[in-house]
Amino acid sequence: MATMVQAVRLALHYGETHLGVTDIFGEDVGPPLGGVFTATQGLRTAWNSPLDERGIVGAAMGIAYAGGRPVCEIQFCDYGFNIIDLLKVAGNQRWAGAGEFDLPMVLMTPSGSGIRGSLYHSHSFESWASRLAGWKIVMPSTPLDAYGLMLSAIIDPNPVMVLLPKALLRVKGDNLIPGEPDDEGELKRRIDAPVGDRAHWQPNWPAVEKYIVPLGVGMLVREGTDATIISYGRTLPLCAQAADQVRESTGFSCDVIDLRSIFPYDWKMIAASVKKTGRVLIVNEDTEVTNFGEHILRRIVEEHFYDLLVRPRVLMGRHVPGIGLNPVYEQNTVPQLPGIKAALEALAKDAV
Amino acid sequence: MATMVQAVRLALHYGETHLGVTDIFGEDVGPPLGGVFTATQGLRTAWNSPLDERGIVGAAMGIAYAGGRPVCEIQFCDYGFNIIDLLKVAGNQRWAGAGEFDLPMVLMTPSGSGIRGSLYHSHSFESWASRLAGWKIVMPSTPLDAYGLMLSAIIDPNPVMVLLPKALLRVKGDNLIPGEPDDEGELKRRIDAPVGDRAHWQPNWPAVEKYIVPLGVGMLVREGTDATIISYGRTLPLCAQAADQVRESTGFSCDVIDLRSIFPYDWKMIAASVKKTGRVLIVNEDTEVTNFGEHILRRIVEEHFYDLLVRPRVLMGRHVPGIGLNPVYEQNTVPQLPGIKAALEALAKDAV
Amino acid sequence: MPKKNSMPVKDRAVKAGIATGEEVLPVERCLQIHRIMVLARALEERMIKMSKSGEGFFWIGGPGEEAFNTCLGFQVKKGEGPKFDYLHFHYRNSATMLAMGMEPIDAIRQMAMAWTDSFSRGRNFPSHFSRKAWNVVPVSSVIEVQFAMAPGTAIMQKRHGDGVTIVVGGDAGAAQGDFTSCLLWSSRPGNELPVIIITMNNGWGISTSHCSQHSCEHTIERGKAFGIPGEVVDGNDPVACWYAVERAFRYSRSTRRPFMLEAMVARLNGHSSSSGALRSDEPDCIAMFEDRLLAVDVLTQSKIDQIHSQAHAECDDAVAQVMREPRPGFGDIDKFTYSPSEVDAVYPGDYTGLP
Amino acid sequence: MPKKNSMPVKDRAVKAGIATGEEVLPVERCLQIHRIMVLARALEERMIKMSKSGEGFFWIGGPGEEAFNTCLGFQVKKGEGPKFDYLHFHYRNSATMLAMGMEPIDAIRQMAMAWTDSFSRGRNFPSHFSRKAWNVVPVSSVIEVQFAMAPGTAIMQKRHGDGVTIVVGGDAGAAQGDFTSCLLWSSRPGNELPVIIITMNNGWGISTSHCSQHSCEHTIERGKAFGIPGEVVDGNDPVACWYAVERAFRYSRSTRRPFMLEAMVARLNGHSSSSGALRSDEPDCIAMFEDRLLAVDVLTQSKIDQIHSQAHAECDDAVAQVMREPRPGFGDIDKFTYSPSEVDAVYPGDYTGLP
Ligand SMILES: Cc1ncc(C[n+]2csc(CCOP(=O)(O)OP(=O)(O)O)c2C)c(N)n1
Ligand SMILES: Cc1ncc(C[n+]2csc(CCOP(=O)(O)OP(=O)(O)O)c2C)c(N)n1
Ligand SMILES: [Mg+2]
Ligand SMILES: [Mg+2]
Repeated sequence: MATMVQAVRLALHYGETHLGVTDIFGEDVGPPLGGVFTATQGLRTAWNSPLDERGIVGAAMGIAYAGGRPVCEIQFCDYGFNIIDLLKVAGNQRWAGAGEFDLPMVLMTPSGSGIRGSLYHSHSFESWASRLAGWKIVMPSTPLDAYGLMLSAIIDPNPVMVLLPKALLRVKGDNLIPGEPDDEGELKRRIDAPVGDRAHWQPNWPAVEKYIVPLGVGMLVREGTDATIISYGRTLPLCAQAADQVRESTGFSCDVIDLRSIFPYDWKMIAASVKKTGRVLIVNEDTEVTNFGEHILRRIVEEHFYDLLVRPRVLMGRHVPGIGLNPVYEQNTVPQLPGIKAALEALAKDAV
Repeated sequence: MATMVQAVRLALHYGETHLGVTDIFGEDVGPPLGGVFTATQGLRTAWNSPLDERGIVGAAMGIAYAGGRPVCEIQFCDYGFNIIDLLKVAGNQRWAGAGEFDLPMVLMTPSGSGIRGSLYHSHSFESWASRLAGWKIVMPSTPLDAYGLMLSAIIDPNPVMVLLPKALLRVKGDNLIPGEPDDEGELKRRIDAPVGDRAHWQPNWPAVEKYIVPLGVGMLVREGTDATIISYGRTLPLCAQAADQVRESTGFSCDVIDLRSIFPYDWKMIAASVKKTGRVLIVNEDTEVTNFGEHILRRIVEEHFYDLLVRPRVLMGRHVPGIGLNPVYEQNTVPQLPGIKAALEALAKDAV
Repeated sequence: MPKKNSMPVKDRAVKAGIATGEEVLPVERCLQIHRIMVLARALEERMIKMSKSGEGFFWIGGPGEEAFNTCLGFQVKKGEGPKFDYLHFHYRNSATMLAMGMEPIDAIRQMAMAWTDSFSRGRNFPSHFSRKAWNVVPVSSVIEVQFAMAPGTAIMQKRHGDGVTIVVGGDAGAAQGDFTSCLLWSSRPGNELPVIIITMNNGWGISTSHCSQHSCEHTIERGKAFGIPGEVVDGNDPVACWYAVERAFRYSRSTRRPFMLEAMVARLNGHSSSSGALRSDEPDCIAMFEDRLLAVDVLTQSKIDQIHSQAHAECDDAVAQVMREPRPGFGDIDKFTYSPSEVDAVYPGDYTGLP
Repeated sequence: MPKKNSMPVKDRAVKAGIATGEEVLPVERCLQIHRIMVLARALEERMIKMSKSGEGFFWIGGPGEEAFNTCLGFQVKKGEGPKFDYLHFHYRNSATMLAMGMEPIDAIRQMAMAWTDSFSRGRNFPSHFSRKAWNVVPVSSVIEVQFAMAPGTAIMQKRHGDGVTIVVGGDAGAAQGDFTSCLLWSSRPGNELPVIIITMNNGWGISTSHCSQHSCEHTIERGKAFGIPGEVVDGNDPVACWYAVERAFRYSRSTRRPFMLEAMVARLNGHSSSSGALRSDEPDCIAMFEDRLLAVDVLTQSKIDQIHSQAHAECDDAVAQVMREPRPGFGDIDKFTYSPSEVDAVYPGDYTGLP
């Protein structure tokens, strides 16, 4: 099965061959490297930009204004903090400009911790991004979803941000992307650039097919009756694991919702599950002051306060200036499996 | 009584004469204008910078590193969205740098709606700011608090952001600043620059005194027993008014907390009041997705869920790309008195 | 780099006109430019009045920039899509829009915050234009961000036909990094872009003088390190402006490379209504042009007066009409946030509030 | 602008040394520089080994920049506060730190993420220095932000004594607006600042070549529009570097104005451990310098070997010691967030978690 980074590459290939993508660009996105995570290797329309994030976003906006369909990359979301004004303009231009122009641009960027990235390769971006009205924000947790969400991001005529969980980029999926060769080794041989000289390398793309994960639609990755876990990105598989272990050991069973879309989020799915279970655990790894998970909690409290059986819980990253390099820092700064399990067990024990 | 903008000016004067402030700067901060809101008129250390917010924050950091005590201004917080990376570095440098350097810098900037500012003079900044670990963030709602918080911001050896509610900048206070002349006209004659030629104008500063509003300490502006209202900035006086009107008409009485400090916030005051009343209304005007008020709600739900008698409420600005110029937009985008009153009345009516 | 006098000889010789140095602008062109300059001024003055009368709130605009802006507008290759010119304006370009064919009432609708305002539906400040049919991308108040976007439209243009991108900003704004981004992205080796980078140098950023902050007198000097040619032009002289703009267009359109233009202009009504919109005593490009037109008997004073009063009347009528037009209502707040999407389950049409 | 050959005549004449053109570097200085260059290289190589052995994770550093960085370090006016030089480094300045007197073990502690790491307490990547006693402000990974801060330290220095600010970045990073901010803020008329603006031009930003993105070969060309003089120097030649740095310091220290330096350097181990830290075949400044030292019999091969093995031994010993030193613990996560404050009711000391 494809890894998430291969899935993104396949989606971009589909985008430039079937969906009109004109430009895939950013720092080190073009040949020879094809992206620091290899997401853009071998793509026909990929090119290297200057080391200038403001120029990257500005160029994407200009290309989109002029009828192109750009996918730009911010190399790490950690380097996207000097462009918030441009992102705001991209998000408000249609509203402020009487709907004259569409801005069909995609911004993709690796987000979150898990690659021993120290301060500047461990940031989360979704809480910041969720504040950008006019944008749509997605964050897959599997390769197949990455493929389907990337296609939606490209097709949608509005600015869409694709946050790629750094920690999951090299993780393989459980499902084939439609058109993906069955054999993993074959996929690798066909689309991964060789180490060393790549001057004459050409990918041999498999004929991947259209597969859409619509924006605003979550995925119920576990079904249960006793509690609702809401997560996405790096922490999603941990939540699923925790739910499985707790169910195994205690019989306490959970709905585990992979939001997939941060905005718009799948409120129907959340609401239905909360109504059913009355117990809520929200998990993400962004910092805990003014966190997107707190928004979801607010919606739940606002609309389902009287459906809540026990105190709802939110697990998040700590409000500290960064994630340190020594593993002790990361382990204790952002949610990990033991902490998620403990929170779930506590939630299960709360008396009604 | 001094207006808030006069209070800020007096505080900066006290800062440069008593607290070692070395540089007050930003776009149009120096002579002849002394700031687009007049906050920096007549100050000895005020100077004009290039039109470059990144340079402004960078220079403030450098000055602070090198033993100065800078107060820099971002002309409107709406123009502070290309500097988030620098603000993050300012907030993390001590943590990341083993505590080698302090960074005693103050960043002040007008925030929020209420001056018919259209898209780019109506933004709120506190939700973004609250996410900046390593910073302290304050937002006064009265001239005296503006004075006392500005002094604390200057004295504190860490980066402190002073958000000044645009709508309240020209509003007079109910209390004299220590050392302020009793006569309003006199204050104006002494410290407001004349309209027209200012080449030879010099302020005649009153001998204002040290007055500290400590960071992290809220103010209970109304005391009651039935509900807790938590707000700050422009919406705070509206909350106090709403509380008064509802109390008058129904006898339903509220604690009204003026947070004053966004971070660190006065959790003790919030917790004590929520425990007492069991009913909560949080009001601010920042946008409603991933809003600082949602963080406060999360803390309340986390620690006082079982103390809550009824569903808590949060009133915020709408998640739209901006605030339009026609008054119909602003009226219906951010909380106003009627809406706050209605929310309070609904909270009062909720059955226990 | 184009030469100053590269204007075809016939244009210079065959027709009488107004001359600056060796450059002669034909009479008809002068009259056309003059009319738009006067109309632009009348429009701005009417909008300043609106900002004081309560028919509008905030005013910002281009009195003092009419000569250059008009010459620019007349020479734009107007149309929709990458085969035509793209325009990334700042907030003082109303004369350019009028020269391109905008009706004054369009600007007034925005000033009056009417729902009929086709640029922003009563949402944005005046002179914050947006018109897809003419490739005028939305103007934002954020100084200089247009310079980050301009290379993007030019990237597309380089692939289709001979359109160029025009980006305009003030002198103080050139301090922002985005100005340099524009120079850099427009001059990538082998990927040079057809961008005309324009600074309207009025010597001020609100209350801060250019010379107090900038060691270089002209922003075009910044282009040299990037191999970008440029020219400084007297923005009060429509003849000089016409040919400077013509040279810039010719160079960028034909070579597909960037060019810089810097117009030295006046800021006749101060920065904006926030600083009173008071009339300054800087030179007035319209009065100066009229002196020249009078001197060669191309216009009489009474004809000039008539042009002015017609322009004012047109603007007054427009205001009167706009006052009768609908305003936005409560239900309009969300509109135009999103373009309809076939892949969005929550917002298949427009934004409709929280999910 | 300082002249290339403004070195005092006596230095050039009285002592034998290594010459580049007319510039001669005395033997003792050469040996001192050589020793630090070798030590810096040994340190980086040891840290690369750590990144592969699991004693550390990520490596980034300065192999190839030793000649310039060493010459820079020896000439810094080292001390604390605005009367001394301030240093805003990028992540390849370990040789500068060693020349200033840093012990290799200090760098290794950071590489090993030890609690004894005085630069970041095991939090930051290697070569992210921070030392208040030497005015070395914290290095961040965010490319080019140091260029926005540098004018600030220089503003203070201009008021106190003759200290200058040194800011260092890469060639690709000069594309960021902050590079221009530094030029602009350092050259405000009447407020010129003593900043030495250094580009270490290795021709690459990760995998992207300088010449594919930048129309100007040298970033110092960007200074001209701001009236900032500058010089390009062969960063592989310690003699040329020494005098170029000397001229830059002399100019900035005495005139209190900015100066630009661009060192053409190699990137001997690629960008970082993420790209394998593999040895490239670019010219090696140490080997080249040793050839020159050997040629004039200042050093013998066996002496050179001894210097290298001493340097390696010192680094090996340091690693061994650091491996016995404490690591950060769970309770250390909040530390050093806030400086104690008399006006903070919640955090009078350090940060202690949510209020
Ligand atoms: C990023 C940003 N910072 C600050 C402002 C506030 N502001 C509006 S206009 C202006 C001065 C602009 O001067 P200049 O670029 O010379 O243009 P001019 O108004 O003189 O035409 C400032 C500081 C803004 N709009 N955007
Ligand atoms: C703002 C920012 N964007 C992107 C990166 C990722 N990145 C790290 S180093 C680098 C290349 C830097 O090239 P250059 O400035 O030439 O310095 P060099 O590494 O060659 O010394 C990039 C893109 C970053 N650290 N910061
Ligand atoms: Mg100007
Ligand atoms: Mg480089």
